[in-house]
This record gives sequence, C-alpha cells and structure tokens, in this order.
Amino acid sequence: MSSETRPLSLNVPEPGCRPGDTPDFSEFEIPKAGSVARPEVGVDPDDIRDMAFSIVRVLNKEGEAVGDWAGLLTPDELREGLRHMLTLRTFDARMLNAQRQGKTSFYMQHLGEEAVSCAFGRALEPGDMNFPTYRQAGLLIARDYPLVTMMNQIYSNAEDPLHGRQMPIMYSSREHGFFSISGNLGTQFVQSVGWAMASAISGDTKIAAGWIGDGSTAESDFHAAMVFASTYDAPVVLNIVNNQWAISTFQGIARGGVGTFAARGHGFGIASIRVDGNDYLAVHAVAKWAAERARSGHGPTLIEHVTYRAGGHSTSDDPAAYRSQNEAAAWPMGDPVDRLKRHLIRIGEWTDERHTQAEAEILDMVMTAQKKAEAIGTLATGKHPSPRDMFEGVYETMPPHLVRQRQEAGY
Amino acid sequence: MSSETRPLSLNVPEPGCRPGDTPDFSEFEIPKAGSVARPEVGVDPDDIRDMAFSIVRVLNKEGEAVGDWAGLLTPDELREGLRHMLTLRTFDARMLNAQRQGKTSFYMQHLGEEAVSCAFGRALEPGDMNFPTYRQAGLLIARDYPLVTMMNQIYSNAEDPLHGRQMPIMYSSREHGFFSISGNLGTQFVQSVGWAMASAISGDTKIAAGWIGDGSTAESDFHAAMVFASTYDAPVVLNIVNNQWAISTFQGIARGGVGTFAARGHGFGIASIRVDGNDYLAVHAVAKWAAERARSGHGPTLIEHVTYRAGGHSTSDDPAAYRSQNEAAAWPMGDPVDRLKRHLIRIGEWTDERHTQAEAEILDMVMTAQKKAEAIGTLATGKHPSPRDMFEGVYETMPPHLVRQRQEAGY
Amino acid sequence: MARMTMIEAIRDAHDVAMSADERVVVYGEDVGFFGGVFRCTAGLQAKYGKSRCFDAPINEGGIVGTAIGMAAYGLKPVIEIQFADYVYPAFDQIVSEAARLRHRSNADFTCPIVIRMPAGGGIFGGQTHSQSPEGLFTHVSGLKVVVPSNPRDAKGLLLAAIADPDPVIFLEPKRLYNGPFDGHHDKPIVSWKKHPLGDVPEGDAIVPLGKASVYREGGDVTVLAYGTMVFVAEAAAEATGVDAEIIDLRTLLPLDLDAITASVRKTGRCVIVHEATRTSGFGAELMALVQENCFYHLETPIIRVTGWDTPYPHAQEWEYFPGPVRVGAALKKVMED
Amino acid sequence: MARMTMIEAIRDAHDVAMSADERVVVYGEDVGFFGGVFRCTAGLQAKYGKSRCFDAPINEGGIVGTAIGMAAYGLKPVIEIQFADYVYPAFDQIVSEAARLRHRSNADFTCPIVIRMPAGGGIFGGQTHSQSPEGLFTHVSGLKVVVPSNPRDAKGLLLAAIADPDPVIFLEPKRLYNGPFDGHHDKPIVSWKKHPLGDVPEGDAIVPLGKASVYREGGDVTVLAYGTMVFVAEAAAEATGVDAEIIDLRTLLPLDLDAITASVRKTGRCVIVHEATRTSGFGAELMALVQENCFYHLETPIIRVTGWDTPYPHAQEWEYFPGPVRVGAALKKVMED
Ligand SMILES: Cc1ncc(C[n+]2csc(CCOP(=O)(O)OP(=O)(O)O)c2C)c(N)n1
Ligand SMILES: Cc1ncc(C[n+]2csc(CCOP(=O)(O)OP(=O)(O)O)c2C)c(N)n1
Ligand SMILES: [Mg+2]
Ligand SMILES: [Mg+2]
Repeated sequence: MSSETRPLSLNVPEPGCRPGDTPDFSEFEIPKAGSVARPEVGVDPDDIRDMAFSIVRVLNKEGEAVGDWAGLLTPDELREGLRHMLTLRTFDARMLNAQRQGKTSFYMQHLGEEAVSCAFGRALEPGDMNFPTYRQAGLLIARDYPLVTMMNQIYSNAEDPLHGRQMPIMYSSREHGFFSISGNLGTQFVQSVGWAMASAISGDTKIAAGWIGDGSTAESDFHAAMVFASTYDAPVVLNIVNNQWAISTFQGIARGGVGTFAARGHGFGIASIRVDGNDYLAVHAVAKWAAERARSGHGPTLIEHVTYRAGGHSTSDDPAAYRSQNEAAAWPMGDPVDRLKRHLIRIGEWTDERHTQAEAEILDMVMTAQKKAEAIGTLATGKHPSPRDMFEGVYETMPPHLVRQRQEAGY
Repeated sequence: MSSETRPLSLNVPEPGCRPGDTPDFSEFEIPKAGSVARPEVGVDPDDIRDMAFSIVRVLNKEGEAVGDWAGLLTPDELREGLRHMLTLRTFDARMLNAQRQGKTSFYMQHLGEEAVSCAFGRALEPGDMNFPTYRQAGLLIARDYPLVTMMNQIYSNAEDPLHGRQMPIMYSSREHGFFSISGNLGTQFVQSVGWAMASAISGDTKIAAGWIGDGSTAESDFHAAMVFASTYDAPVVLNIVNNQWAISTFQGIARGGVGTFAARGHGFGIASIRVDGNDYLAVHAVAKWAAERARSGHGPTLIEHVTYRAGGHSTSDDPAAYRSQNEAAAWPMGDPVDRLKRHLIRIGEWTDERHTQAEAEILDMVMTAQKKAEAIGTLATGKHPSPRDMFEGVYETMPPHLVRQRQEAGY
Repeated sequence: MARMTMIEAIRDAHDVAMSADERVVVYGEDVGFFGGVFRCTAGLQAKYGKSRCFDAPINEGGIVGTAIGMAAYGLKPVIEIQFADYVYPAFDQIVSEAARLRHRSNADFTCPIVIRMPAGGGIFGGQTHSQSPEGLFTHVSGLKVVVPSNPRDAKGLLLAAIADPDPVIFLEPKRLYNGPFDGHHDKPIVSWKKHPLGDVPEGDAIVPLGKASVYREGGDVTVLAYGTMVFVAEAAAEATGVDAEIIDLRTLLPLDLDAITASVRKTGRCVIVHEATRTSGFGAELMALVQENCFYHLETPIIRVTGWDTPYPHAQEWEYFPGPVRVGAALKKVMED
Repeated sequence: MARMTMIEAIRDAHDVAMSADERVVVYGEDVGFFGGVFRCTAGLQAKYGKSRCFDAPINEGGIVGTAIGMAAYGLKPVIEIQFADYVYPAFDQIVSEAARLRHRSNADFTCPIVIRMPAGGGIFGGQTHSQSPEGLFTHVSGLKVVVPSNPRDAKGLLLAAIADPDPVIFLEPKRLYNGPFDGHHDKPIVSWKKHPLGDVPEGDAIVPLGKASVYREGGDVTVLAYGTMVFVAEAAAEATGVDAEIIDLRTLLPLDLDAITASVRKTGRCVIVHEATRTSGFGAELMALVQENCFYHLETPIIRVTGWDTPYPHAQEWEYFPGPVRVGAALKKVMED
C-alpha cells in the first residue's frame, strides 16, 4: 500500500436537477436527425458499436424526415400512427381521471412515451410476440385491441377478460401478440428470449420482442436474457425504454459508469442501437430493422429507446417530491405527438384543423368505450367477476384442496 | 414479413473438439508477450477498451520477462511464487489421492491454473478481502495459511476450523483475507462489491477482490456485481477465471456471441483487462495495477484470467467423457509452473537441480502436514467434530427450538 | 412518548439506530432522496448523508448480496425490499448466503443484516403487491422472522432486529402503516395517532425478538395471530362474543412457544389466523407445534383461517382476505365442536 | 418390463416423451453432450439433436425463464436444475411467473414445464448438495410437487408431469438414483436391478399425479413419507416390529388426502418423516391436515421425524439424517403414548 493512500469514499450518482433546481440538459448530446447511417440488416455487431453511443433520429427540428431511416411509412400510415398516439394519450387521461374518481384502484400512463409502443406495435407481424412492461399499451392500441376490453380490465368488471384477478393495466392478449404483463420487473425479458428460442427450435418464422425499463435493466433477469439471447442467437428484439426515471430514481443509478444502456449489449456481441423514442418514424424504422434482422436469422438486437416519462410513475406517485416540475418541458427531444403532427403538416398531409377534429373524434370514441365499460361496472359499482373466479384457473383442473377451499368459502 | 423468410433454427455453440478429435487451438489468438502497454492506473476505461480483446503477457517463449508489465518482482519473490505454485500442485496431488483412498468425500484441484491464485495472493495487502470460488486455494497458500489446517478442513476432523460443517475445500479465513467459500456459484461476486462499498462508506483504505469462473459469469449475480460496482465505483477487483470449461460445458455456452468475457465490463464502463493466467508475472502485475486503481479511488477493474483447467472438474468428474484427452497438452499457453521455472533459470536464479530439490522439500512438507492432519483424523477415521457442532452457530445464541432439537437428538 | 404512525415509528427506529451506531447503513430502491415509496426512510439521507442512506439499483439480489458483503466487512445494513412480493429475486442470497454464513464459516464471518419489506394485502395491490411470504422464511434455518402489528412494536422490534447479530426478515403489514385495520374495509380508516399503541417511547426502546405478547386476554380459545390479523381477530372476538385470548406472535422465528402452550393449555382450543395462502403457510407449523405440545389439552380440532391457495386477486380482495366474518365463524365453530 | 435404476428410468421417460411429442425439449447445465452430471439425459442429444436437448449457461433463473417463454410459445420444456440446492436463483421465475401465468392471464398463456432436480442428502454433499426444498414449493399455489421413490414411479410420474398442463417441480432423491436406501449407510449398496420396483414397464406407462401409494400395509400406525424416507420407514418398521402402514405420498401438491385420512382413521396413530429441516417443512402441513381431518381418531400425538433446523452438515451427515433409529424410536413412542 503506497503511503499516500487516502480514505476511500462512496460514489452515489445524483441527477442533474432536483425540485427547485432549473433543469439543464445541455450536456445531453443529441445527434442531428439523419446523421446515423442505416447498416445492412445482417451487419456484424462489432461494426456498429458506435450506434450504441449515438441516437437514430429521423424527424429534424423543422419536422422533416431525413436520412437513411426515413421513407418507410406512407402518409396514411403516419396518420394512423398519430391516431394511435392520440388514442393512447386520451385513454390515459380518461383512465387517470377514472382512478381519481374511485372507479378503479390504480393506473399508469404513458405521457411523453407514446411513440415507443405505438410505433413498435406496427413493426411486428401477426404471430410475433411482445413481452411488454406496464408502459407499452400502445402495442395493443396499434393492433386495434378494443379499448372497451382494456377498460373492462382496468375496472375489474364482469367483462374483464382476466376475471378481476389482475391489477389494472396488466393486460394479456395472445391474439394481439401481447404477453400477460407481470407485476415483477424484468422477469419477462428473459421469457421473450425463451419464446424466440422456441420459435427457432420449431423451425418457425416468428420472432419475439422483450421490453424493460431503464431502472429494470439492473435486474438480474436482464443478464439472463442477454446471455441466452447471445448464446443461442435467438430471434428476439430486446427493447430498453429509457424514460430517464424509475419511480424516484434517475437512470444514473442503474446506468452507473457506462455511457449508455445500449452499450450493455456490446459485452454480449449483440447488435445495439439507440433510437430517439419521441420520434415515431425513428422508432418504427429501427424496430423494422431489428425485426428483419431477427427473422432472417441474424439474431438479437438491443434497442435503447431514449425518451422521457413526463407524468408520474403511477397514480400512487407524485414526482414533484423528487424532480423539478419543469424537467418534462425542458426535455430536449420534444413531444412525440407534436413532432409527428408537425411532420405531417410539413409534408402537407395534415392541418391544425384536422388535428383538432381528430382529437375530438378520438375523445368521443374513448368516451363511448368508457361508457360501455362503466355500464358493465367499475371496481366500485356494477357487475363484477365472481369470487369463484379466484379459485378457477390456478390449475387447468381444480385440485381437491382448492375445491374444498372454494366450498369452505361458500362459492 | 418478406416472402422469402426461411425457417429459423437454434444456434447451439459447440467446442472445437470432442473426445476422439484432435485439439486445434490455431484460431485462438495469443498476442506476443510484452505487446500490451501498461496504462496509468487512473486511465479512463474507454481508453483501454482494446485491452479486453488482447492478453497481457510478460513471459515470452524464451522465458524472458518483457514489456511494460515486467520488472515488478525480485528473484526472491519469484522463487517464492514458484514455491507457492509447487506447493499448491503437490497439495492437490496428495489430496486427490487421499480422496481416492476414502479419506475424504470430495476434492477439487487447480492443475494448470496455479499461477492465477498464487500470483494474485501476493498482490493484495493485509486487510483486503478475497471472495474466492473453490479454485483459488493459492490465495491461502500465498499467504502462508497452514497446510495442516487446510487438510483438517478437507478431512472434517476434530481440528477442522469449520467443525465439519462444510464440504472439503470450502475454507474460510478472515485473517488471511479469504472469505468463506460458498457452494453456490456466483453469489460471492456481488458480495465482494458490497464489502468494497463498505470500505468506501467507512472511509477505509481496504479493497476487495471478487472471483468467478467462466461458466459462472452466466449467473445473474455477475450482473448484480457489475451494476453495483459500476454505480458506486466500488474499490474492487473482479476476477473471471476463464479456464475454458465449466464441468462438461465449454466456455462458449456462457460467452455466446461476444469476443471475450472481459468485454462484459464495457457495458458498465468498467476497466477490463485480459491476462495470461498461466504467466505468474503477468497475473501479478495486472493484479497489482487493478488493486492500486481500486485503492486510489479509481473504482473497479474486471480481469479475465485466460487459463486452462488441465484436470477434472472435481473428483466426481471424468473429462474424458466430453473433451479430448490431448486438449490440456495442446493448450497453447503452457504450464504456469514450467514457465516460471524456465524464467528463473533463464535469468540465472534457478537450476534444474534446485527445482528437483525444491519439489522434494515441498513434497516432504506437504506429507508432514498430511501426517499431522491424519493423526487427528480423516473423514473415515480418528477424531471428529461433535454432533453438537451441527447445532451450534446457526445463530449466535442458540434459540429454544434448536436447544430442544439438540436435546431430542441426544447431544 | 410520541404519537406515531407505523411509518413514523419505523423511520424513528432507523434514526435512533443510525445516530447511535455509525455502522448502520440504509439503502434500497427509492430509499435515498425520496425516502422510500412508503416514506419509511424519509429524511435519513438529508440527516446522515448519501453514503449512509442511498438509492439502490433495482436488483433485489444485488441489494441483499451487497448487504451481506457489507455485514462481512463489519457494517450493519438495514435494507428495504420495496414490496415483499419482490423478495424472490433475492431468495438465493438470503437462503444460501445470509442464513448460512455464520454456520458455514464457524462465525469467521457473520451477517447482521435487516431485510425490511412491506407485506400483506388489503390495498387492492393484486397478486404482486399483497403477498405474505413469511412462511417461506420460517423454513430457513439461520434466519429470524419478525412481523410487528403496531407502531410501538414496529419501532422496538426494528431496533432489536438492527441490534441482532444475525439476519432478520422484517415484514411490515402495509395495511397497518397508517392505522389499525380490523378487516372492516368499508369502515372509515382510523389513524394510529388515536390508538394507544400509537404511543411510541422515545430513544432506544427495544422490544426483544422471540417474545410474543398477549394482545387480548381470554379464557375460551387461543387465537394465534400476527400483523394485521391481530386486529381482525379482535374484531371477530368482539362481534361473536367469544372470550378469545389473542396472542400477537411478533416474532415467528424463533417462536415464543411457551406463550403459545401456556395459553392453549388454559383454553383448550385454538384458532390460527394468517393472510398468507394456507398450504404450508406458517399456520401449518403453528398447528403442528400446538398439536405436539398441547395434544392432551385440546378439546376440539385447531382451525386455520387463512388466505386461499390462489394468487391474491385484485377484484376479489375481500373474498380472499381472512376477515372478521371468517375468523368469527371459526371462533364459533371451535366453541361448538 | 425392463430392470432399471432410477437414472435409467428417468432417461427412459424423457426418451418416451421426446419420441412421442416433438414439443418436448430438454436442457440444463451439462445436460446436452454429456447427459447431465447424474447422466439422467445421456444419449438424448445424440438421438434427438442439439435443438431438442442442449447445454444451458449456468443461470438457473434463465433456464426457468426461457422455459416459461418456450411454454408460452407452445413447447413443453423439461429442464434440469443440477442440484435442488441451486434452484433458489430461479425462485422468482418459478413463484412469480411459472406458477401464476395461467391464473393471471386467464389461460391466455399457460406454463406446462417440468423442473427436475436431484434432492436430498446422504452423499456427503454438505449444505449445498443435500437440501430438500419441497416444503417451499408446496406453499406456492399454481405449482405441482412430485417426489418419486423408485424407478417405476420415477418414470411414470415424470411422464405424467410432462403430460401435465401446469408447472411441475420434480424432485429426485439422489440417494435413490442407483438403488433403494434405508438409511443404513454402513451396509453395502444394493442396486435397483435387484429390486422389484426396478421393474419398469415399457412405453408410456404413466403413474398419475395426485395419487399416493400404500407402500406397506399395517394396522398400528400410519407413516407418511416420500422419497428416501419410504425405505427408512420400512427399515424402522421391520427393526421395531411395529405394524406400520407406510404411505408413499409421491405427489405432495396436490396431495392425496383421502389416502392419508383413510389410513390414519384406521390406525389412529401417525408418524411423519422427511429429510428437510423441521420448522415449516412439509411435515407441518401434513400434521395440520391430519389434525384437521382425523382429530377424533387420533389416539396419540402425531410425531415428526425430520432433518434438524440446521444447514445440512458434511461430517455430521448421519446425525442429521433422520435414519431408521430415529424413525423407529418414533414408532415405538406413538405405540406407547
Ligand atoms: C422485482 C420488482 N422490484 C421492484 C418493483 C417496484 N417497482 C415497480 S415500477 C419500478 C420502477 C421501474 O422503473 P423502470 O424500469 O425505469 O420503468 P418505468 O416505470 O420508468 O417505465 C419499481 C422499482 C417491482 N415491480 N418488481
Ligand atoms: C448456483 C449453482 N449452480 C450450479 C452449480 C453446479 N456447479 C458446480 S461447479 C459448476 C461449473 C462452474 O464452472 P466455472 O464457473 O467455469 O468454474 P470452474 O469449475 O471451471 O472453476 C457447476 C455448474 C453450483 N455449484 N451452483
Ligand atoms: Mg424508467
Ligand atoms: Mg471454468
């Protein structure tokens, strides 16, 4: 030990700004839209290491779509994307409010992150399978899953396809390529790899997509997913949604000393790409690329979607306690709805009037669905799943001890 | 989905050679000794990314010590290193044999990997703490832990410091900087980070060293260790011993698509170095560098020790069933004892005669210790820990239910 | 004495321990700046600094694993798992490492850590915010398992847990954080501030581990309960008029068997209540012990009132929860049998 | 019929299932080329190819997690955890995911996986190669838990487990792999090849889950046992001359309660034997159930004979193991009480 050894101290990373501070994202480097080249789908991951430190962006400040990753979507498809995002945003606002009114116990919104799941939802094929977290309802909306069914689940009413067993928003729809959401973080990331391995084992052509939050990349299942995906070259797209926060904890606690979350892929020889998560076109293009890569036998891709959680973590959370209330507004990558809207206007395929009208139509549609759902029941009122449903489905066939317990319970 | 999509298939990595095949390491790239520069201890991990893809080597084919990493050890220290490695090898041979004679239940040897733990053991300071696996007994030997105590543990005899509770070789010695070995792979890797964090929290100057095998890097605790080490910049040296095999499983099953295990550190911004694990001087120099880095507040280092498990996994294993019997001999990085011996001879500090004599002396010393241990007892004969010892130490104070059980048992 | 909620009492215990002993460090998910999602560690980072109270990455195994390393070094980590439902990723570190370290190293290394976690349901948390995994931990030799039922005990037992030389699993019934809860979910919530057990002594007021308390004396039947179920049992006894003696176990491992057998030998009847699923829950062990130790005193079969062997459902929460009606029926049944 | 060891019977079950159903895939640590450290999967990779039987990285959580994904896709993974002591890193995937998937998704996704693992001691494996964690799994609703005691059952139960639509924990008493073991560790080992239960029917000879078997009929006392303890109980009965009825439970969850109550009502006495640690072991649940269902038939207290509440020690293995002497003493005690 050299004689000048000084006492050690613990490094605890801190976010740039806390309540009361002025948000400052000036050190956050944002590459220009169009500046990242689009490699061949079969590219060697080693040759695109830099993509984990840059950000694929298509929409520039002027609302133009530029660069290699542009040009994949028709105006109709873009309008559809806008509709999906607006639907999700409206749905969120209504359900947030419904929760405040006591119609359900809990809700989680997507504010500011709508592009990620809505755009990705259009990039997979029927039969492919997402393993989402609680913040990818856009995958369902982009696949036209009925809003009223989502609400029935949220209200735990008699038409809830999950029979009231799950907390609100823990949807499941095999048919819509949406794996049953788990309340446990990270677990589904490695399951998505297993699903993809199964497709490969079966000589199928389907692929899987795993989802995880920035904070949850710290979970050990992240590692399991990377190891298995890398070893078996699984046809899977592994998505990290970096919305900067994990409840009250900023992404630096999970990220530690590394430059980016995407860089975690390098240690596994997995192609790793960062994308502007608030840019519908960029998310869609990168998702398509990764899906094609997986489907054509080139193995996994890790995508870091760089976005910002503009709302609270959930209805149980108040972000004012731990971050600046101006941070969302200061977020330098803008709002995904705004940006797609401006792009459509810029290319002459949309107007402010049509937008206002679309908003009204969507609100109407969402409210109609809500009325339907509430006519069946909310958590507080109306028709509910039966207590018998609690005993059903623990196993395919109810074993004797559960039959006895159900009888003891009187159902 | 493009129309030409072909069925997927599962990639299952295979080792280059199986029983009956001729080993071929021609694709295994071994950089020349002395070719990797020694960076400053405070170097930015990003600036030494290439070190995770090269190998630090000091001893060249001619037995000379060359390059930046040479020159740290005096001839006396080198002779001591040789003595430690020979001791470990002799100890292993004797204990392997003792197991075959039924004197204990189980043993695990270090054949071919002696340099890793023996050299590392000389690089830490008293008070530092290793969190070893079962294949780093050299850490104890290099710190002059009594051989007879090791044997008492192996024999579970009356003088076993662990009172017969643990399987053979699961040593523990806080005094010698050797954390209690766990039978569960990987668990101790993250514990080493916690120990290092504790030192930093306490404003201490001590550091920790974690140990893990190539196969065990797949365990999720590896990830936990990397995340915590990276986030809190813990003063820890994280060692991967890549001895090419995990029981019957070659390292490619854990490594998957990535170039090297060391590269796993890059995703965490951790300085990552590969070292020739069969080169005593190289291991020692890299260990010293990493220890100094940790102690001077520059945080963690990940070291991949590239070596080869020349023996069976344990006394329960027969490698002839899954790998070529010639593979060990074909291993291109030679034998660590031989290489250090040749170096010492080359620099005129050793002779074949002295070597033969040292071997005889060491055998004598080991056999003397063995006789002492066996005079106390082996698993099969002599004096043993008491059955009471099974009930003691579950808690600091034996709770009533354990007292009752002990009485019920009649002890 | 100060009137406190259970949250405040837990925070106070941390505060007392941290100010008395520099080796006490506190961390977990959202535990640092924000002070925990239930605010049990609020203010500690500001008072003791970032290296004694900090946010952890979301990796429960890593949280426990690093705590074990810290304990081996000589610190006393008190860590929070955000919900008991999320302790399973740490199960290996707890079972294979924390619980075994003293024994396997013959006390060369020890593991004085406290693993706190909110448990139990009644907050519409569904299957991943409602579980009561205490039964699992009681099967693991080397662990201690504690479940407080009120602010006074929460503080005292947490202080005892921090002082303990061995690993302690500390389960906090989250439905009791703000006030007592007797299972009548449709009644207005009362705060601990209005309850005598909300009176929490100041300073280092330890409540020893391993000692049950007789929460309510009675002669007809012994009710073995802990956490929320203590109040449910009380409500059931009052509603049915059965003169139940309610034992608040407080520590499940090591268990205060003497208190149990003394009561059951007196009453000759026993009802066991817990919120966890029934099969192989801690009620099974309690039933086994009562059977082993009071066989000849038992007038009627022991009855278990527990959560059902299903995941904790969201909408059917109150059908799952072993409320006062079900406990009351059991009390009446043991009196009639 | 062919004479087989338990290892061969398990291998045969894999073989039958893999050849009948393409969806059956088999993997785990060292399971592929080498065929498993206990050789239970030897030859399967050569026969069915690398994508149906392969080596896995050493990550138990990943092995179970990928199996869950495969099952959701539509395959039927049969996976091996190298030792039951190493199942804890997979605990979260098993408890929070595999066990819950059907219920939480209302059968939109299901999880037909079999998790095999060698369990139990008696091989000087110390605390990390000897554990019997069945009690933990029986507390988890949604799982099935199976423990065979002989080659014939091992094959038949494994086939049933593979055919089952839900996740099954399949614990193989490793001390029984090569021959029956009655706890007399100083006696020479006999092979299954010389034992009638080593006669294993060919083909798809399922032994249904959820059914116990009466291993030995008797009128004095009911012994509830499974795995190795079946033979220990037999040796104890023979040594003491107590006319014990030994029930081999075979499936712990769901349990064959009818077989248990029928026997206990007949004998009026009950001894429960398991190798796992006592507190909150599966014996507690068995004792609770017997108490609940046979209270008025019981002549004497039920006795548990179990491993002690300590880690499984290396040198004191036979003092820990609940051998025929301890079981015999319990048999005599229930007869005398
Ligand atoms: C295993 C587990 N640990 C902890 C939690 C509690 N929890 C729920 S959400 C959350 C934060 C997740 O953050 P992130 O992964 O960034 O996702 P985001 O909410 O930002 O989408 C935490 C800690 C949990 N659900 N599961
Ligand atoms: C959690 C856990 N899983 C599995 C095992 C069984 N096991 C013991 S050693 C071993 C191989 C480890 O290989 P590696 O990490 O490369 O270390 P090496 O033996 O080569 O030094 C395995 C699978 C274990 N001990 N713990
Ligand atoms: Mg986040
Ligand atoms: Mg190895």
